[in-house]
Amino acid sequence: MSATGTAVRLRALAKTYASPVLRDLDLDVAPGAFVSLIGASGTGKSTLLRLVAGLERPDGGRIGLTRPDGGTPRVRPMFQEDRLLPWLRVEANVRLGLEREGADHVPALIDAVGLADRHRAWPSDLSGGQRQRVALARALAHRPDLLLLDEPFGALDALTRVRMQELLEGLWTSSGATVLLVTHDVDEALALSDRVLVLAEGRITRDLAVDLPRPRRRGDARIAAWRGELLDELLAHGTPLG
Amino acid sequence: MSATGTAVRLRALAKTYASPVLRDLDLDVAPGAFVSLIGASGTGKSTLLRLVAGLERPDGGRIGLTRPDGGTPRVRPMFQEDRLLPWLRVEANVRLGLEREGADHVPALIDAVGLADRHRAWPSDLSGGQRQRVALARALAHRPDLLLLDEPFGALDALTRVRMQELLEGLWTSSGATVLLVTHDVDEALALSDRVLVLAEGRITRDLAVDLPRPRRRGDARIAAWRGELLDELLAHGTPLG
Amino acid sequence: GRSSGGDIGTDDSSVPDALRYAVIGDGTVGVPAVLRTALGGNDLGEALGGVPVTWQPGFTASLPVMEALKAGEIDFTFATATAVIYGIGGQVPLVPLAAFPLPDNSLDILVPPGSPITGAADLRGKRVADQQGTTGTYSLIRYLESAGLTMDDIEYQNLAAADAEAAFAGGSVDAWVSWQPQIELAKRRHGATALPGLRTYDHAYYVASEEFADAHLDTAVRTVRAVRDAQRWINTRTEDAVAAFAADGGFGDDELARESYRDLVDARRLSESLADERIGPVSDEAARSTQEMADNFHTLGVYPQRIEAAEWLTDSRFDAVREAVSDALA
Amino acid sequence: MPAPPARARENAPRASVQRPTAPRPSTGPTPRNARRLARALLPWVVPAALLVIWQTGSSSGLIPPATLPALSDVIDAGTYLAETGDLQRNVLISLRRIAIGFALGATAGLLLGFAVGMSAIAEGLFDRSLQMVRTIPHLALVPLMIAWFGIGELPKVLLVALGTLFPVYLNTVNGIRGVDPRLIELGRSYGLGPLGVIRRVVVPGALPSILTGIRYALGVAWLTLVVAETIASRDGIGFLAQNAREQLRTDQIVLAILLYALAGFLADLLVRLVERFALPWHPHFRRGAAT
Amino acid sequence: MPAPPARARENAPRASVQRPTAPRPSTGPTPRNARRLARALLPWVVPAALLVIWQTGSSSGLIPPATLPALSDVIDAGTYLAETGDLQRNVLISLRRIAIGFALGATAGLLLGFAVGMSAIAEGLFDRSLQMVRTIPHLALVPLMIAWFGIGELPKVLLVALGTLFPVYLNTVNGIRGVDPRLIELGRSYGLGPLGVIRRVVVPGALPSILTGIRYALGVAWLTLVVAETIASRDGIGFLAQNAREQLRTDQIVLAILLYALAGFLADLLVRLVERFALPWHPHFRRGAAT
Ligand SMILES: Nc1ncnc2c1ncn2[C@@H]1O[C@H](COP(=O)(O)OP(=O)(O)OP(=O)(O)O)[C@@H](O)[C@H]1O
Ligand SMILES: Nc1ncnc2c1ncn2[C@@H]1O[C@H](COP(=O)(O)OP(=O)(O)OP(=O)(O)O)[C@@H](O)[C@H]1O
Ligand SMILES: [Mg+2]
Ligand SMILES: [Mg+2]
Repeated sequence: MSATGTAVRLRALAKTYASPVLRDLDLDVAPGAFVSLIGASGTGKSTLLRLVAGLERPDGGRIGLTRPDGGTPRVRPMFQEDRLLPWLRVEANVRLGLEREGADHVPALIDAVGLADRHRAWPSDLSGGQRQRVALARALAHRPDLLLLDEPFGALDALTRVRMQELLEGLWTSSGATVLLVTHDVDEALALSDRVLVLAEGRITRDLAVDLPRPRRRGDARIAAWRGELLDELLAHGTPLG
Repeated sequence: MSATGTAVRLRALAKTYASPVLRDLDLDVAPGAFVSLIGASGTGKSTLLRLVAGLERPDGGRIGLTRPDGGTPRVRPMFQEDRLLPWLRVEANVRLGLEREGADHVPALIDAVGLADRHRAWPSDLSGGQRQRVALARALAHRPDLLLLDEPFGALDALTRVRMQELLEGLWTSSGATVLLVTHDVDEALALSDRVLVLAEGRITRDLAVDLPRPRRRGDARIAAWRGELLDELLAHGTPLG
Repeated sequence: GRSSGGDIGTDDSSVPDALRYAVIGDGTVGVPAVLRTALGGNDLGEALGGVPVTWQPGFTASLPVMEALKAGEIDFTFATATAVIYGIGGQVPLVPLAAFPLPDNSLDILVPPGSPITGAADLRGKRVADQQGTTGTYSLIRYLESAGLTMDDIEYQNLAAADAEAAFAGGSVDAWVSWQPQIELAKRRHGATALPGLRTYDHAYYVASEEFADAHLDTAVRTVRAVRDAQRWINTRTEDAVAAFAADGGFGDDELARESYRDLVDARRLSESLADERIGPVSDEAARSTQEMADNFHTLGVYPQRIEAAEWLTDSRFDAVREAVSDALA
Repeated sequence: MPAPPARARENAPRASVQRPTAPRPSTGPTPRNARRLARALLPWVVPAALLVIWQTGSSSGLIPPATLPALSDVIDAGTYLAETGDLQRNVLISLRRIAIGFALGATAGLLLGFAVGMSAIAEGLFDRSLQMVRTIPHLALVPLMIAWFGIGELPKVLLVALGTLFPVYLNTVNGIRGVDPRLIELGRSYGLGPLGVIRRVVVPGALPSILTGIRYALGVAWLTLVVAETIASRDGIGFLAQNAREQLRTDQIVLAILLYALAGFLADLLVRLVERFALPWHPHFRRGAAT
Repeated sequence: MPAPPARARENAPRASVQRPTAPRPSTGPTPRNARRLARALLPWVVPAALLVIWQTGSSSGLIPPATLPALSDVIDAGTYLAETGDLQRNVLISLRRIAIGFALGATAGLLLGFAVGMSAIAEGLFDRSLQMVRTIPHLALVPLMIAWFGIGELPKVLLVALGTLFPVYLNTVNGIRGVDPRLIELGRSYGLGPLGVIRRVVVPGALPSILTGIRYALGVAWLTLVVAETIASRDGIGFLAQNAREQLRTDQIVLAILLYALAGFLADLLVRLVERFALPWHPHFRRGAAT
């Protein structure tokens, strides 16, 4: 893969809908880092991703995306819903936005997400997890410099999920892209990322560096400790249910 | 709650799309039981739920739903996607299908899923997890005799998820309804249900009775053992990724 | 068909509940205007001995009136010879009450100012507008004949009068045949020239529906007489008539329309201008001219069948009608 | 995720190296008001430009009156008709016919549209027949209408009804087919009866399309009225136009055309209001799109 | 979950006490073929019934020929015109006018529809003006069309184009507004340029609605043609109808009406074919709904 890690620099970022969602948020992500973002439902994780992707205008603050080589970074968000185009079959959905020449790897990718035998299916004929995997394949197919993933494995069973995590980790390692992953699974965050961020009350309230070698073992004692810490952090700010 | 548990009886159930999804599936669920269904992505969990809900015609076999008192059971599926009506606000979505008189508990339910302050919002203004909680509230509001839940907590963070599980368990206990829960989280299945079924190759390949008292502790040794067993069972049949 | 039905008006004539009188246009000028507002004491209701009259205006020409007649919605109307021919062919249950010749200068053929066309011979290869199947068509045929031409020698353009004016003004046609009062108005408005020698050959009719004529012949005939009297009044008291029509909105705010109308009445050039003195029961002459026209339409392919108009018009089953009309107008 | 802005104009640069702060223009009231004013005036640019070209063309003699009478002449014609009361009377009579005919036609179109959209049997029975009747021109029907329904108000109103039926019908069917079948399934599973499903799911989902049909039908009603008002009538603005045509009054013809355009404007305004009121959830009407 | 069946008829009992086996009727070929036959015949039930009522009514004298000529008379009229070659010639001439006018009008409608649907500025500039022009009846425009474009083919074709423009325009705008904005956002985020977004997202999403517009426009083209063919024409089936009316030839009037219905049927068939071909993913066309 030919991606170039992209640095993300957020300063005093603010976004308000009916009430403030993000306020004065600062964040720096190094090129090529794998950063996870966790937080209670409705705290603004998706909003943050949409702001970084340029899909929403901030009400204040600055967003800077810099590629070390000075080029324009290629950003690809994978949305929380699958957003498959109903009128394109699986393979055409994955190819979306790719030139014909740049799409040689698409069949292999469809195979990697386990849908080789369904590549001619219409999206409406797929199961929920299958749809999510098509969306994942589509995001990966673009070899982005900055990959924004919004709960990409939420509809997958435990085993398929592990396979998809391995796929993502492998592509990230070989490509050098920056990855920003929103997840509600603390273990997943700890297993995959260099840093885990906790979003609460409109800010990053915790920034945990996970300096473990890869591949990581689930049973690691440090992971268990961090797990407890992160859950406590989440608990401290309360869920929307009080 | 006034629900009456409903017995589910499936015999030689078969369903084929492009290729066979379910074949010769037999299942008996006792009235008032809480049964979880796990299985790899694309094995036919949603299809099974849709068949039980009468939304799909089987290609063979029989489906029997029996309420002990002889009445017609009230079945409510919660779909894998949220299926909120875009033209109804949160509260109206939850009230859908309820008579005005039978909807007194709706505000409390909206409060219980943590959306009291968003009850006038349009669905398109909600976060993914918020939408899922609206759909859950809607399914619960009907006090069904048979509740069919298709990955109802997939878009929720760990803490919100636990709250929602507690809500569901509480309502189930007080109502006596039968619950059929599809989940990809083995821990969730073990924490909530009386029985855990594994669906693979079109059949129930494992039927595990979880005879633990409630509320259950996460750390229980038996749970850990079952967990391993279930994951092995899943692994034995392979995921779609081989 | 109905046209071969029994004799008309031989049973005792009864008094109808009402008379439904069809009016072409909005009925603010001409005979209908006089009768409707009892100008100069010409009160149709009174002339009919108190029979109420339902005025049915808004027809665009006498052909659509035939449709209404066929549907049984109309009892009495003016009709051109063309309408009568088509009515016979279309098996419209009508009874010819009276006929009168059109003034032979009731048509004009216009050419734009400065046009090199000065007579029939110059029309060869030119675009000539006319509404197909009308009095104008027949006159145009005869006009061309006078220079040894046929319809094939010109570029014939079938256009309704209103559309023809737009085409004429826009230079899309080289000549335009139409009838009064529009053609005179257009002539003045565009400063156009009328070519000499165009004549009118046919007759016009007053007709009733078969059902009405048969049951209420007396009322039908009285209506014809009232029409004659009204036209008489217009022709003699032209200034009063035109002033009354204008007051009724007959010419809108169009001064030119009013003037040219008055001049046309004075010159007896309107379709009904001769309905005062020359009106009478359907004569052999009227039948012959109408038959000639029908034959011509057939020969030219304007109308697919040959209509035996003369035979139909002079059929003996209308004997009682002819007699009653001639008595009433005497 | 919330529904994002739908318009190409809002296509923000996707990944510029530095994306500057974009404070909403809600700081000062002046630029916002100016923008609002511009937005309100924009729709009038084209009509105003046409009127100016027209009048200057006429007064400079570039447009000969035979091609198009001067705007001032047309206004004079209107003033005259308004003073005599003819204009108002004719407009009211036409409006009455439109109202009755439209009510009949739209109701029939909706009922047929729902039947065909919801039931395959109704579709099999009626759709093809309606598609065939649809192409029959009103002008060609006039003689039959007279033969069947006489020359009173009935055939006029029926013609208008016939004209409005089809756009409402077609767009209702299209709208119903476009409703997400998963939402219909949801409604059914949640104990809504067939009527409940229609009321809570199908109608709201098909509404944008139905309103397009109604918007179009309101226009067609006027088109049909002109034909209908050639049936033995001496009132209505269709008659006005027809009569003007017979009397070769180009100024009145153009006046009638302007009146029709005005009717179109008002019909459009009405439907816009209804849309704003009935579709508060629709992304197009929520994002404050151009008025 | 996969998109479920969309139709009320498929509303299976939701929670019967015992739901019996429902083996698909795919066992024997006979019942399936019978069903297919029934489905193919269903659309002809209404037209056939009408024809039977008509002919028996005429021959028994219940329907007087003044109200409606006998079917056999109409067929005779058709045979006569076909033998002289008039019918074929007129139909061909009308078809040619339709083809050119429709191509012009539909293209303009699509272009304007996309401009207005995709850009708020274009909406502001054009939408109101178009909504106003839309209600101007063709009949009222005829004199102006003659004054501006003469009496040749041009005004006829332009009238047809004008008639077809608006339904295509309105339905295109409606279709574009109905496209899920999240999918447009997706297209943009995935590097499709404005044209790519239109081609891959907006066009397919708006297509069902656009096809409804085209379907309607194909009908309107015929309606307009009748008016257009009153302009100095001696050919075309509009002239045929007009001429028949003037000659009070009810048989030919009805013949023309039947020809229009046939045109409607063919236009409908065409659009159905296009729909089947262009919307393979659409739930309505996938579930084997009535042909
Ligand atoms: N378009 C909108 N209009 C109004 N409120 C909105 C809109 N979009 C999002 N919100 C609100 O902003 C908050 C943050 O939403 P966001 O989608 O970013 O949450 P999230 O962290 O992704 O939650 P989840 O884990 O449930 O997906 C929520 O309370 C949501 O209701
Ligand atoms: N309408 C359909 N047409 C064709 N194939 C279908 C259809 N619906 C489902 N399938 C296929 O049937 C299989 C079972 O689908 P189902 O949705 O039941 O899976 P699932 O167990 O719910 O998976 P997931 O966990 O991913 O939601 C899948 O392979 C799917 O692609
Ligand atoms: Mg989110
Ligand atoms: Mg599923």
